[in-house]
Amino acid sequence: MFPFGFEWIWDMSHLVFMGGLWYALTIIGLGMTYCVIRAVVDTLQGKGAHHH
Amino acid sequence: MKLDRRSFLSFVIGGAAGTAVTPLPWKLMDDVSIWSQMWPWTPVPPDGAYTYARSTCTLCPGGCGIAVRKVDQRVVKIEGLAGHPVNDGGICPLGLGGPQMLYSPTRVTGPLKRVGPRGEGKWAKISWNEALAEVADKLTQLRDDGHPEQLAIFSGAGQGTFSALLERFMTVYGSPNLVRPATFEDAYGMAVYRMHGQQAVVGFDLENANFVISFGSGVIEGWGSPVRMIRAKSLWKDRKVPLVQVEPRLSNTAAKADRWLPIRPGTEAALALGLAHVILAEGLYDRNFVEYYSNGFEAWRKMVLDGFAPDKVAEITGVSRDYIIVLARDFAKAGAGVAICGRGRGTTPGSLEEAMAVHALNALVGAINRKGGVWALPGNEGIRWPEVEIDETAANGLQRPRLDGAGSGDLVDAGSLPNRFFSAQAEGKADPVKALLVFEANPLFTQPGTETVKKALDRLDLLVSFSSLMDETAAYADLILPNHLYLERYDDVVAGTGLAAKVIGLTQPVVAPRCNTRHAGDVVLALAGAVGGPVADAFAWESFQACLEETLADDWDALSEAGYVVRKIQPAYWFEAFSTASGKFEFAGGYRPVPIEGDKGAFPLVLIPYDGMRIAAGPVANTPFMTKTVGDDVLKRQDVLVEVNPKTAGALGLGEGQAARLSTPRGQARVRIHLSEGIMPGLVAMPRGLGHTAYDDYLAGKGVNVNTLIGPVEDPASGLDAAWGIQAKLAKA
Amino acid sequence: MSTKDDPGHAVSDDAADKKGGATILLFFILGVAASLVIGWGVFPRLLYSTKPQPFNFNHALHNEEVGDCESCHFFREDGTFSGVPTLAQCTDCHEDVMGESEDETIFVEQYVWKEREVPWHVYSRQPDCVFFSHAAHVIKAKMACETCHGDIGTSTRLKPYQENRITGYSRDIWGYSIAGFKTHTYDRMKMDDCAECHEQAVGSVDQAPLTGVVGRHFRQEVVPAIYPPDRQAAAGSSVQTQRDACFVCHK
Amino acid sequence: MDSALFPKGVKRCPTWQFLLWIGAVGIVLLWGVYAMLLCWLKGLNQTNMNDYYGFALWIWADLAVIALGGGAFFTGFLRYLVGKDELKNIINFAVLIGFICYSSALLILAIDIGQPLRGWFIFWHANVHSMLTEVAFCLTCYFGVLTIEYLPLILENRQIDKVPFFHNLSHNMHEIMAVFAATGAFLSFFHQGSLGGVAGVLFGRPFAFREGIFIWPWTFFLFTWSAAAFGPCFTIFLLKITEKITGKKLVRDSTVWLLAKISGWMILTYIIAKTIDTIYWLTVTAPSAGYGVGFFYDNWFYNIGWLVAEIVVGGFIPALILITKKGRQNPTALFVAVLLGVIGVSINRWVMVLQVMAVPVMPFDTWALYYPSWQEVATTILPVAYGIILVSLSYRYLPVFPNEVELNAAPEPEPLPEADEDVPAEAAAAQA
Amino acid sequence: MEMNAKQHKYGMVIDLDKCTGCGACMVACMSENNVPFKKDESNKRDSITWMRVYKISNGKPYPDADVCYLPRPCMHCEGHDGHSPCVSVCPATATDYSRETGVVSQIYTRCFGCRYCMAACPYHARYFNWWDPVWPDGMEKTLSPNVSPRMRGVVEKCSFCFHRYQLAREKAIYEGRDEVAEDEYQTACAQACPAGAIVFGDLNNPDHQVTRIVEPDPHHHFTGHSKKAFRLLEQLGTNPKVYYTTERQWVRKILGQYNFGSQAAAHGA
Repeated sequence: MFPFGFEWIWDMSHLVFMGGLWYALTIIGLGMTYCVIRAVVDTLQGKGAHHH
Repeated sequence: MKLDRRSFLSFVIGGAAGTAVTPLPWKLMDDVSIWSQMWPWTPVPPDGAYTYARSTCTLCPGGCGIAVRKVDQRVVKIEGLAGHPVNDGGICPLGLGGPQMLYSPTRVTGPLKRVGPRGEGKWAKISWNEALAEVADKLTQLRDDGHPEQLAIFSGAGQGTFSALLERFMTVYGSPNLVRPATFEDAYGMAVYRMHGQQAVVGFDLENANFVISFGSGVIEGWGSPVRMIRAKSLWKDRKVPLVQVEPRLSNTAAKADRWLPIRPGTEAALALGLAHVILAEGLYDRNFVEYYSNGFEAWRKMVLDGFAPDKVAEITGVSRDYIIVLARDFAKAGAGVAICGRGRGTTPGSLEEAMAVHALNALVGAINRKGGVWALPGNEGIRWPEVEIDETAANGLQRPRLDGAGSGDLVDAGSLPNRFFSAQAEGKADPVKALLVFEANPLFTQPGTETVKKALDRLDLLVSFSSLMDETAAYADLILPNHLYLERYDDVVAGTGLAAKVIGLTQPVVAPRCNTRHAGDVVLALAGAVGGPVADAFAWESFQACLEETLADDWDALSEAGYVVRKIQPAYWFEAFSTASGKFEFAGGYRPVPIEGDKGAFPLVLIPYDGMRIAAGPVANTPFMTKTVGDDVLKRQDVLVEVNPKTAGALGLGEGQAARLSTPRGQARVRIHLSEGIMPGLVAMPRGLGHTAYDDYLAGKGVNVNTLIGPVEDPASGLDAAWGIQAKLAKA
Repeated sequence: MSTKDDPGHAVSDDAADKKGGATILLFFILGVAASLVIGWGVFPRLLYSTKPQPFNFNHALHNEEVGDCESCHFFREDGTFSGVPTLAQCTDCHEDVMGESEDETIFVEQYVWKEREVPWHVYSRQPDCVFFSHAAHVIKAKMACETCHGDIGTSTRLKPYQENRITGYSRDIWGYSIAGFKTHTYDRMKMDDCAECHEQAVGSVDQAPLTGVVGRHFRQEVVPAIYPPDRQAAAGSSVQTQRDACFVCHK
Repeated sequence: MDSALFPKGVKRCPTWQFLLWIGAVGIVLLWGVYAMLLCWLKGLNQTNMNDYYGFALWIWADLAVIALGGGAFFTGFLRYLVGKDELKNIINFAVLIGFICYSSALLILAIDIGQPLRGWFIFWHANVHSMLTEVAFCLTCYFGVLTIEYLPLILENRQIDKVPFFHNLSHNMHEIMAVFAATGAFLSFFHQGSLGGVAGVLFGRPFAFREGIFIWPWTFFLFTWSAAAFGPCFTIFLLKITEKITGKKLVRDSTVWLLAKISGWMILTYIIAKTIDTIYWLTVTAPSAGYGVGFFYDNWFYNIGWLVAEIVVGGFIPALILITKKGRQNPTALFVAVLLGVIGVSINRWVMVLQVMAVPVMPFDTWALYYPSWQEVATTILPVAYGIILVSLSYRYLPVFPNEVELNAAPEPEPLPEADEDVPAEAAAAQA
Repeated sequence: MEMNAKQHKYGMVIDLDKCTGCGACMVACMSENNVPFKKDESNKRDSITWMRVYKISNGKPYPDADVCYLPRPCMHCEGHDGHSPCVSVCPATATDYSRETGVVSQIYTRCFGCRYCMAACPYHARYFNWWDPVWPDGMEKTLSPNVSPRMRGVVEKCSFCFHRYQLAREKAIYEGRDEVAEDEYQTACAQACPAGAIVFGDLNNPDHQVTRIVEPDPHHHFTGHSKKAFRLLEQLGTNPKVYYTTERQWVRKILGQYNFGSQAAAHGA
């Protein structure tokens, strides 16, 4: 799963497969971090507290 | 600042976030996995030094050499001893089972005394002194009453020193009732006695034969010495030596044979004579032998020519006329052809006339005492012990006739007749036996007609079993004086059932005794000592081992070194080969079919027991591993499957795997049907060796003991059990 | 809960929210701190139980007496390794109390005379699934005992044996540093540590393709050139990992 | 009394009725949980699986729910990437179904493996050549995506939404949902495919083995395709049932018809490809390994009927109904079509798992049939019960169906839940 | 593909005409490899026997019926360049093909019991531990330390008694040798077989008996040159390393002919 894992080999199948995997994980991770951080900021700015 | 719900929540979230960057979750996850890889309840075998100990297997008469693999003092595996004359590295499934027997929970862990009714399984642990005293008292009492003959011994021990020790004991004690389980060797031995005029052990030089006819012998299933026979079969395959298997069922041997010759069970003798007919008619027999070394040829010849023309024989046996002729020619012309008999493993004697017919057939082609033929070997000589002094009590006891009537009347040349012994005892004939010592045997399981045997045992005052494991007879005994297991004791094995050479193997203790057991030999010595007088004097040795070393003096070193010695034996020269009146080979015998028990009307089918190679049917029972190898066409859950021809089953409306009730005049049992094209229509075949009531759940209650469904049929000519089947009935269950 | 529109409220609410936000953040940090203390400090102490050895054994002393490791930890005729000496070996010298150390007395009285094997806790005991050949490492690869066993040979006291409460294994296998750092080869003996060394000794062929034309070239040209003869076959023998095949170290 | 939690302006059944309903389903759930615990504690001897049937009911259930859950990624794909905006009205429901399906699949896998405690080895010690590894990874990741897609819906619960942080969070997530959806689609194309690969690569099993391109057997693409095709059928199927039970109209017909139409064309194209693949396999692939056409269906149970049921009954028929206007706009026909579709894809997954095991391969081998133990059945029903409960809760408390209020605008003013002021439906919708 | 000289390819050739079906190989294997056993082993579909002897009948009616016994260990398929049916599908790299010995290994502690390999193996050579292994009180003493006992929930299979190779190699190293001799590494089944029907050795070594009998042909996927030797399901491309020989035509017919399932009744034993 990680390059330091026993099974890891720097070959095509690993690059393609794990590449795809980490790519997806990164997007999901970054996406969520963005949402959370921005939610925190918004909240501290008092957004979304009440609807006028 | 107040700790409200939100603050708490965020505390928890913070905690979770923080924990993720500590080793806690990850190390736990890892350790739990490692735990799952080494669950505490999965055993880890301790390591140690690996060693191999040489010994000899005693689980069957085969006498194979074994190499016992040990880790420190644990026995973990048994392998065949490479280079051994009998098995050369090969080994059978039973022989491999040693470790599972050694460490079996069914071991008898020490002397036991029955409390409560027989066979109920309630025991009291007693000391060896108490146990010995119990037996000694009875033995002394019987002699004091002047009835030493009321002591009987049933011993399945081989031809070794221990057996000689038992004979010596019975002689000085004064009882003629030393009984052995009878095998085809008894029948063939009697045939040889009648035709050669001497007591001899029969040996077959099969490795050098170039054409073999087997009259139902389980060459592969364990006839004679199993591994040796299987090796011989492979040898034949390489040398293109034909094997013709004559029997109504497609056994493993039949499947391996070059020709399977299905025959009506019980008519084998007729076929043998039919073959003789062709050989005589076409003058293919060994003229030289017949003219110079045989007697009674003309009369016998006439008998055969008149009564056993191929057509007639074909009618009797169901074998095609033409093939009888072809077979006879091939057999006679082969040059080194030999015929063997003894059904399955040969654990039932069979008809004397069958043995004589086969032996005559061998003689006809000159296969007597020649390379690749049948050899008459001198009996168990070699043991030279000081003569015993017999007191009056003993002398009187020995005068009395054996309970089985062997050695007297018209059974003068009979050795031991267990079937008659048990029936006589059961019927309470005059002068029944009061005490019975059972060595290396389990008659309550292995003898046909279980009910009769049980009755016989019920009439005893004292039944003593010397079994290492809790078998049926032991479970029914009054006392158990457990013997060491063969891996824990000394013994000598004279290998060579059917072997054309004498191989003496030494069984050595490879591990210290696991339980509070004693060598049966030592127990016999102790008992003799306790009885005292001349009985005690006859046994000067301080231990069985000492006795053994003295007995095997010349070979002892070689034996303990290599594990075996080979005694090359030359068959006797013609002038000394026969001790008959004529000094020649006597052609004799005829054909009177052995009757079958039961009424054909009520029981239209015939049940024949067979020996399956993955089921031990003798005094030694299956190990869990061996039972595991039994096919699902033989055993399904707790039910045994009987082999039935689809035609027969179809007529009864029975299908594959269907449950059915199998009944014979002797009893009935629930079985399942296995449709097989490999069995003659009208027959029902059931394996021997299943249906144990003793031992543990890995064996007990699986299938049916065929001996409860079949009984012995006495051969009028020999008094031996010649039963080959019993009338039976199958019905849907 | 009211959602009535009231500016005054709104303002104070905002203030409250800001304060609340700060509080929440504070608790968040508290949570993090607490978990770090537990995870790094408390947990490792709980995970291992410390078991005393039956009695102390002085390797250094024995080394002087008998000279080298091999005289007690020897190879058997069949190439297997004897490992921790059995009582029988010890009693060759120790059939009676030698010297006046207390441990010696315990040993002789508790074990020699009672003929009981000493229930040592073996620091280097590997899981049952591991096949380790001392012959291959010590004789063939000429490795020093210290490489895996550390300096125990020169120690005068046996260190306390720490057993993982969950797995039942010695801490020496997983390593003393809870973070998993190691400074010596013998600090840790998990599979990856074996693999690490095998890579250097045997030469890992990670990147090398072993299939197809290239693979054939690699096997026939490269391997014979760069691997010691007895390791050529093993080099990247595993189809799955291109490293040593599993059965090199597993049973 | 729980009315404060309801979405604005909707009507829900009384609490006692709801609890009764949940309780009833809960009993089934507990039965399944009991069976699950048996399997975990006593081991897989609780099942009727054996060495001939290493893969059985559970693996089928996995493949089936994942195929049926395909509605989520495909609808998402159509809405966010293709831009079929109309579908926003059903996307919530599709996501909900997908979430249920995938969480169920993961649960079943966790029961199915012999060493659940080491299940994570499949990630840590991954063998990238194994289709199962690909399945595990994509499955887990995509489940994460579904959670992310489902989360905002929860946060939109009227009470939770009042918490500013959660309100903002869901708001932000909505904004970049397209990114997540795209990732989800990407992952789905792969794991749906690898599920097909699982069977297709078994070159030791002539019934399963299919040729293909590069490392992917044709089943790889057929599985993705079929999931995309039949997933929406399942979404519609459940939608119709939910509407029956609630007695409400929840999604505009136009939306349903659009989805049905797309699904129909997908099924048609898929089933044609599948037919070609089957013919090629029966006439080229299998014979080259020495297996005649009749061989694979030469059994009283596994007869040619299975093939017909899968391709004709479960394939062409629903396809033809759904692509015709009259067909998909007729409520009964529509329902029959989606039902047949669901059955069809389930049969496909069944034969690709269980018949593969049943067919004798060694010359002297015989057909191996198997029936599941009650524990297997219970654990397979478990997800169904769990799904029903989750749908019920979501329907009751979350704004799953944006159009519900307007579609069910009652003629006479209905009594609104107490402590809930009068806000017009439009406004409510606007706030959402 | 040709490997360098040090590479072994251990394989087996079984003479079906010599095999008597006695079952010694099965027991020897179980005893050697710590195979567990249950009270009821009559359901052959959950009964662990690394080496299993099948009983094949010619399907003819009495009296022309005939049977043949076929011992079936793990075939240690090489597939194409080591990608045997089972090895490449294992998601956790718990099974592996070794180019050094040609043995397909199974690491029980790595396996987490997904059973994909069992689904992939057409020979049913792989077995799952449906139960916790239990030895009757005292019988755990028969366990060999050379083979690790398996825990519930993992797959196991024949290893060609690889631990014997490990031990033989240790001995060789100790005696300063590089190579393990033919007789030093023999499987338990080959060693026990009373009929001498099983021959085991290195198919890369022309001097080994197994090679002399089989004469494997590297250019035709190692199919036996000698018309006698053939393999089970060769046509699937599994490229197994266990060969069979027989002179009985009907046996060759059944084993060579593929779609035979319905006709020949087989009984696991």
